[in-house]
Amino acid sequence: MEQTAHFYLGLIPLMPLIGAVLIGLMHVTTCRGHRFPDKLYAVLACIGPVLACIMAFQVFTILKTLPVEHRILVHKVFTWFSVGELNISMGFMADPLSSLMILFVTFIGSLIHIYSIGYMADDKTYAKFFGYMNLFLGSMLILVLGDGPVVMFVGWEGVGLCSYLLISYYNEDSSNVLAGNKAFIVNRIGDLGFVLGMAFLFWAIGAQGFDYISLKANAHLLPQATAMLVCLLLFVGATGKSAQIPLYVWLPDAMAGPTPVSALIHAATMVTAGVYMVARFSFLYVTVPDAGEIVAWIGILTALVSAIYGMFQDDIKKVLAYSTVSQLGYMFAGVGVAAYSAGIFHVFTHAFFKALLFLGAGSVIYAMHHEQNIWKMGGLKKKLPVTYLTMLVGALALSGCPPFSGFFSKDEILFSAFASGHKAIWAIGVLVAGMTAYYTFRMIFVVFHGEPHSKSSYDHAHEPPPVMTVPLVLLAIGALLAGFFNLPELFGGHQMVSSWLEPSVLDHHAHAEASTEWMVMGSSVLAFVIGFSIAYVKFAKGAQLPVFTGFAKFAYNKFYIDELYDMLFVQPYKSIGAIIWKDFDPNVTDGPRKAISWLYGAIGDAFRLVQTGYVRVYAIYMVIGLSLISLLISQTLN
Amino acid sequence: MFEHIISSMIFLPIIAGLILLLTPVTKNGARAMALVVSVAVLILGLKLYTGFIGAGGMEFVENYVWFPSLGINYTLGVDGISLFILMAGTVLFPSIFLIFTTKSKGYYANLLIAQGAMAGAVCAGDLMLFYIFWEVMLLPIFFMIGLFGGEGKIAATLKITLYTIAGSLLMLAAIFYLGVAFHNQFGIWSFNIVNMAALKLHGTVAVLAFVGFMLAFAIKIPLFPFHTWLPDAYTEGPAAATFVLSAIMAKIGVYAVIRFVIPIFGAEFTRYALIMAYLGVIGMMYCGFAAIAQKDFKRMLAFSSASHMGIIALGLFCMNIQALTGSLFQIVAHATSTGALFLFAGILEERMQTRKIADLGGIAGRAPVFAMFFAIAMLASVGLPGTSGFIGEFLIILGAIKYNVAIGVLAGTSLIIGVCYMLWMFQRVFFEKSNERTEKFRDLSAAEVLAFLPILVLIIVMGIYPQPFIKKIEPAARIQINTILHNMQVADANALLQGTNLEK
Amino acid sequence: MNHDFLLLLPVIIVGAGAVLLMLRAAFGKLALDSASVVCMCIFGLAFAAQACSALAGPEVPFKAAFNGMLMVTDFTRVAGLIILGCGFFTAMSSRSYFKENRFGLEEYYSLITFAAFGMLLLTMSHELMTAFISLEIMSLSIYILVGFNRRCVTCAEAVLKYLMLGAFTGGFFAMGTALIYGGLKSTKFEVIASAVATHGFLHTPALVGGAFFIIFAFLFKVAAFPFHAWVVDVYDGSSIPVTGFMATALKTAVFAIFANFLMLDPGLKGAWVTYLFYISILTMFGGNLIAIGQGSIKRMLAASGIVHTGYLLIALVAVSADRFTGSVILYYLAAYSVSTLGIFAALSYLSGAGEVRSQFEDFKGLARTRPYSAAAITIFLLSMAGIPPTAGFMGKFYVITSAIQAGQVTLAVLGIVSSILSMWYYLRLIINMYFHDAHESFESECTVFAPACTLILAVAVFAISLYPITL
Amino acid sequence: MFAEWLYFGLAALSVLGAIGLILFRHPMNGAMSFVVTLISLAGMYALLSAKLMFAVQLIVYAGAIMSLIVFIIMFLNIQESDLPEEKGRGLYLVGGVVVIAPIAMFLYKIVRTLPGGDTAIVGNGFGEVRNVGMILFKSWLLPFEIISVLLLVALIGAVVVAGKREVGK
Amino acid sequence: MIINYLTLSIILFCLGILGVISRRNVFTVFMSIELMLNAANLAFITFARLHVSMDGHVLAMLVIAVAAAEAALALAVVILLHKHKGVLDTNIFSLLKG
Repeated sequence: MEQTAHFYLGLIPLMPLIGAVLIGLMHVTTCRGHRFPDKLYAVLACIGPVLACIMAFQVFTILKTLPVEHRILVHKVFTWFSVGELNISMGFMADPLSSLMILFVTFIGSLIHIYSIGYMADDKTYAKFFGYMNLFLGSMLILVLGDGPVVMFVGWEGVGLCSYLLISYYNEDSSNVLAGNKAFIVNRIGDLGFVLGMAFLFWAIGAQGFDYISLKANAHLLPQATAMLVCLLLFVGATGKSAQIPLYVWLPDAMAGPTPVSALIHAATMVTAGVYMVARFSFLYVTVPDAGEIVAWIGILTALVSAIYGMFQDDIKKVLAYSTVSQLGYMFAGVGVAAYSAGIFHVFTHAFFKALLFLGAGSVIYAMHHEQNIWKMGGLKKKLPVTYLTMLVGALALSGCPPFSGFFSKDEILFSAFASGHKAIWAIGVLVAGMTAYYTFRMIFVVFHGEPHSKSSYDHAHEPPPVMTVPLVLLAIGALLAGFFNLPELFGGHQMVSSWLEPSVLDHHAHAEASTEWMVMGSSVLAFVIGFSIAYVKFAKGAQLPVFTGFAKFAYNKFYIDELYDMLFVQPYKSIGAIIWKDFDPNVTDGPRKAISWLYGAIGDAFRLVQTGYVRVYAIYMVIGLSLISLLISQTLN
Repeated sequence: MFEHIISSMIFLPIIAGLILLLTPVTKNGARAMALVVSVAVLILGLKLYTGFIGAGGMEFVENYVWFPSLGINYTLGVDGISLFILMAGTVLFPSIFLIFTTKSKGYYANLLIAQGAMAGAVCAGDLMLFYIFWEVMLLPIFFMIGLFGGEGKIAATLKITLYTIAGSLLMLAAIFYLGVAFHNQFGIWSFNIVNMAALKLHGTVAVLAFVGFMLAFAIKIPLFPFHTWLPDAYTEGPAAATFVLSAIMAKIGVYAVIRFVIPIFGAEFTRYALIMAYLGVIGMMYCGFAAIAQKDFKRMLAFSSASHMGIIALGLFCMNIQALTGSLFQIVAHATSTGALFLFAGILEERMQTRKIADLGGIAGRAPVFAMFFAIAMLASVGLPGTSGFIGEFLIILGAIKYNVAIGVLAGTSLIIGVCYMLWMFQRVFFEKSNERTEKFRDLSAAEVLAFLPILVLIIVMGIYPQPFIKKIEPAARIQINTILHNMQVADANALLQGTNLEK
Repeated sequence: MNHDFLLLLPVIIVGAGAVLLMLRAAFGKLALDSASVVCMCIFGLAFAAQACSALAGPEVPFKAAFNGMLMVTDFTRVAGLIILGCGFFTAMSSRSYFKENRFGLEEYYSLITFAAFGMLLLTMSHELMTAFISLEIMSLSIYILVGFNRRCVTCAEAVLKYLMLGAFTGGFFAMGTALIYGGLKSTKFEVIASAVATHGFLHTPALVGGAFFIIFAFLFKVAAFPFHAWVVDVYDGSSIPVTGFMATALKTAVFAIFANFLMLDPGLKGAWVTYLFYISILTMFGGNLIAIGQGSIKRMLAASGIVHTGYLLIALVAVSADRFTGSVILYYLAAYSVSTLGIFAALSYLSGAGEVRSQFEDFKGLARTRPYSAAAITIFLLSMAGIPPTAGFMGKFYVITSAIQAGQVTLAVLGIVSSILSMWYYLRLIINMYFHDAHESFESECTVFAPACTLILAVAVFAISLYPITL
Repeated sequence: MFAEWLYFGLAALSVLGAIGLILFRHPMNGAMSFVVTLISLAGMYALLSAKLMFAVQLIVYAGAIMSLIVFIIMFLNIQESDLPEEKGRGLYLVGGVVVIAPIAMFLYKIVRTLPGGDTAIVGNGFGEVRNVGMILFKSWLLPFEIISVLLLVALIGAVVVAGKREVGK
Repeated sequence: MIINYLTLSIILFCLGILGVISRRNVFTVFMSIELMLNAANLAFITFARLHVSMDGHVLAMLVIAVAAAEAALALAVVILLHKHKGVLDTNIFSLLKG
């Protein structure tokens, strides 16, 4: 049984990777000649994720049969590299945390692959898209299954690369490529933190083994200051990947990629890697609560800021993007207050409803011939009923309407924050919950209700094919029911997810009385109701594109943060480069060499003058030389 | 032939090159001959590689007395340090001859001579022999850039030649000094590297000799601020010359530091390592910044290469096994990735007749294979995990952190800096809309694909399964590190001794 | 006496040959071309004789003849070999040279042979007056060779400068001899050596003054700073083969006698080391700086000759007078001679009628039309620049190592710095030859002699470098 | 006593002659002045008991060499207009004296250290042809022989450099 | 007394040097060189008297021979120069320079 699981562990990431390589090779070899049929690619592309999903389920069940304290399976494939005390093996580890992650990653991944078959049908480089998608999934699985930080980093960077490739997928348009570049570069800034964190961690306790099991065992040896440093550096990595302040700027731009990409990468899986990583390193974070505090605050502030942005966006995907950032903020608030299982549970539910929302948006965009501005839609309810209904489920889940999945997971986080004494965080969280409800339903109402704003697009709009709608429905079911997996005891649930995750993460259990719990829950529901009501009042009857002024304009322009970053980092970087190249390098660094060669030439010319050509002058040189030497020799005599 | 496998690897190409130069051969004949010779060398190299045990010492040693009165011997051998640089050259060279088809016979002859000389420099076990090969390997580059270079070729040639010769002549003075010092200390003449390690050097002259060596190698690597010859030479030089310079010759500078400076000038090395490490990391950042400002893709790659060399050099000076092994690994990784990039740049230049980034665009759409290959090399160059570039860079950063946190953090920024200019360039050259110039871009031919395939396979294999390579490097690196540690202990002990004396 | 005769055989062959050539020329019985062949034969024969005496000569290397005025040692033998080789190759390249420059006379070869005769004697001289007369034989022959082209005003100018300054120096030499005679009652080297050995050098001021003037004369002949100024103009003015001969054989001969004189006793040498130290530095740098600005190849080579003198002076400073073998100096001289003669041989058929091609620019694109000649010139230049694996490199290697060994680290480092400075003007010619397009075809109606000479010397550059020679 | 006076007279003459040589603008005047020096020097040789050299100086030097020089000067028919202008001659002379002074001082310093000795005429055939000849052919044979080669070379030189024969047959 | 002769020799020698470096006339210059040789000869003969050895006489004679040979060549060169330029100014002959 365990042997099978080991076997699967190695195979799970390999499945999509093989698909990627296969598709890539087929694509490259045929790109100049006769292409293979798209259907072949579609099938090839889906085999990997689906097989991985099945195996993930197998692993999950096998793990479940094991006693709680033995729910760790490690499969070391080969020694990756080993230098001195550093010994890194290419190993995969399944424990409750990672097995849960791979489960929904592969599941949602498979669904999105299937969805993409329809969505990308007209694309010229169909195979390339699936190659990238499979590569992404493989990398994501390495990230999750990696048995140590270095292996995780492989997946970490791999997903970043795929994100780049897929964002700049429509690469003829330079703004898409720029968005891709931005994503990659910002992610790399985070990666620097990750690498440095790893390095410090290694030199502190990594010599005995640099995988999670050994690290966890030796974590107590870590000095407090180092632990703090490592936690913060790792969190820098997490802010990059999971789009938190200050590195969130790439995610909205990442919407330039095809919509299934946004669903898979920028909503369901990759962006949650940061949360996963913090949960993974919970054994470190629990030793330094201050670090967790910072994580929580960054998270909740990100949630707030991006919720504000989300309220003023007019691109359907941007709205969802900011909502993603916002939800990620919640997750970090959760893991920050040491409610790791709550955070991960939100990752889990969020994956369903956000993938659903993105795919729904994809359907809308597909139907509207790649129109993304919500103010050019409107009244699509009748044209796209399935999409409308499924998206409505997603919206309810996102905005935390009970009993949809989002309600339970979000509430869990807010409750943990409140119960652990982070009242300010909780308060902001509640506020953000209201804002979430507002912008989510603003979007739903503007897109699906009211009158069509663009008659021609409206007329051509039609429901997408079943290959796209079936995944929507499946996801909607997930979004609806996922919350019940972790039903709080208050409702007679057993917190299945939390207890499942128990061995992997070191949860800090905040206990509170039932009344407190009811109060927290009630305030969340209240926030949802308020947000929903405002949105209903303003947009349900149809609304026009508003003109933003004052704070709204400021928020619409995202507080000019992009411009600020451009001014603070990008432009200085470019101008330093230009200064170095144009002025500094030729004049200062190369200055001594230039001076020497100038001097060399000048002296050479000067010496030409000495060679006057007059023989008498030559004789004079000789006599002067002689007389100088005579003077000197005279001194030595006597 | 197999008893003298290294000699064969050195002199087969050199003799072939000379024959090409001295006999009237057609262009294609020359290329065919060059290809055959380089493949023959490759076969010899593979034989050597498979026969290499990797216990840390010299293997395949050839030793003959040459100038007995001065103790100059014809000594050759490989260990874990030299093996991979040797192999990098050996593996990469056939590719050049497959790719560049349009040049004259002098082009191929020079390349062959360069190959042989570089193999000689890497395998030489005698300082004088090393120096001879070290200088000889510059000559083909001199002629390649001067004969086949771009518009500013003469200035570039002069700059690189004078710069590097100035450095190496100072090293020559230091070599002479070492020889004499050895004679004074032991009563016999010897220039053997192993013997040299027994020298006890101290005082100002030792520092000067150390500076002489370091200067030569710093210029070759090139270490900031001695890099100013590099952009011109790399840009103006023909693709193959740039390739040879960046992929192998610069690495020989790094190699030489490990081979000569560490064992012979251990005390000076440990004393000045921090400065060198800073120079390395500053060079990395400096050239990285300069790269972003380039409008010429070859020059950009030149700066990028210099930037990476800064990191590799840094690895040398961190004085721990991780960083050193990382450097050695990165030497090969960088040889493959940057070498490939320069070859791509050469193809691009040859087909597009331009080096301006602004003139290009949309090549990915025209030539997907070319774009993919380029992307792989580029990703390796920016150190993406799964490619060869990551392992070395990671190890170096890891080691740097241990050595000095500030340096380590600065070294880490290479993760960001490299990716900025590379992506920027990739966007403008390969993405965006094609123009009438790039519209006609022809994708790689079968021969070219064949030429690049080994390089790319190497990039991936070294990224995914580097341990077999590291296993051969590590023992030799460990010996060097032990030397350093020993030196440091001695220095500490001396300091302690002096301290106690003062107290008394 | 037999042995003495054997040792002197090369000198006798050369002297007799010179007279023979002169006589045949005087009676007009000899064509110019055959004169060159005869001349080559003479040098070849003498070379063979010298080589025999060097390789399988008498076991006692020191042998006095003519009242102790001549002495043959291994040092003089090898120096003689170099001189004879230079003569041989000069005769060889002259033959081609005179195909295009039609001022050749049979006397030319006779004078070269006479000059070589003087040089051989000079190397062996063990007495000051003999040395003076040998020096004058050599110098006079060379003066005439310099001014051989009577129609050429620059040749006349060159001979004027050379003769005037040479004679001026001769006056000092005579005065120096007189002073030494006054101080020691003898002009023989042995007497000087024993006087220095017993009393020390500074004990006899007349000896100091005399030695000073004599050393000055030698320094002048080898063009050491500040007695160097003539050399550029004279080399420029004389015809190419003569320049080559002058640059190599003359320098060899003078350095031989210089070393012989200086190494008589450590005390004698020790007194001059400081001066030679500074002079060698000044010579290297002065030569380099003059060479930088030159546009003419001959002038550049002349100036680079000054630099090489500087290196040789380093060797003189560095070698120990106790166990003097002179091998370092000889090796350097041989290496320098091979490459210099080679480049002049190449120039002698490439420069065209009336030496029209003399500037760097005139050789643009040579590699395109005459690749082999360009390659040979490149080899010679690299050798002069001291790039391995050429002979010049090994020469520099020996010189610098001996300097370091003698504790003259400063000198060694400055020597290296100087060779860095010298790279540019050597590379400049290579760059002109290779990296520019050809403006002309470099055709010449040359015979096979000079190219063959170039080829042999190009091979020799590597041969004497790579073949292990035990010094 | 007489010898001393003679010495001073001759010395003054020779120095005057030498000064004349370097001051006279026309070489002919210089040559004539130089002959005075040479003859005075011959007298000096006589005072120093160098009987043969006295004769040789007069015959070979003052006689033969100088006549040759004078002959050539006359042969070339040098006019005033042919002569170089030499404007800054005075400056050169003064500068030259300054430059040469150290050499002169040095030489004088050497000379002073030499043992003194009287200059009375030495008898016993000192400096006479026979004795000098004996030494010349016994001890100085080689220089004597090679002098002939030197003269031969000079002969060829004179022919080649100044000869009439046309070149390039 | 000997010192007087030697002093005279030095004076003549230095005047010879002076003549060489201060005059431009070829003849004067060559005669100045002859003067230097004569000064050397005087020294030889004085030293011969000092040592009462006739080697000095032989040496002086040899120097005279050398001087004669040099003079012969010098005059030939003078004629050559005169043929070329018609003047005897050494400064005129400065085509080779720089």
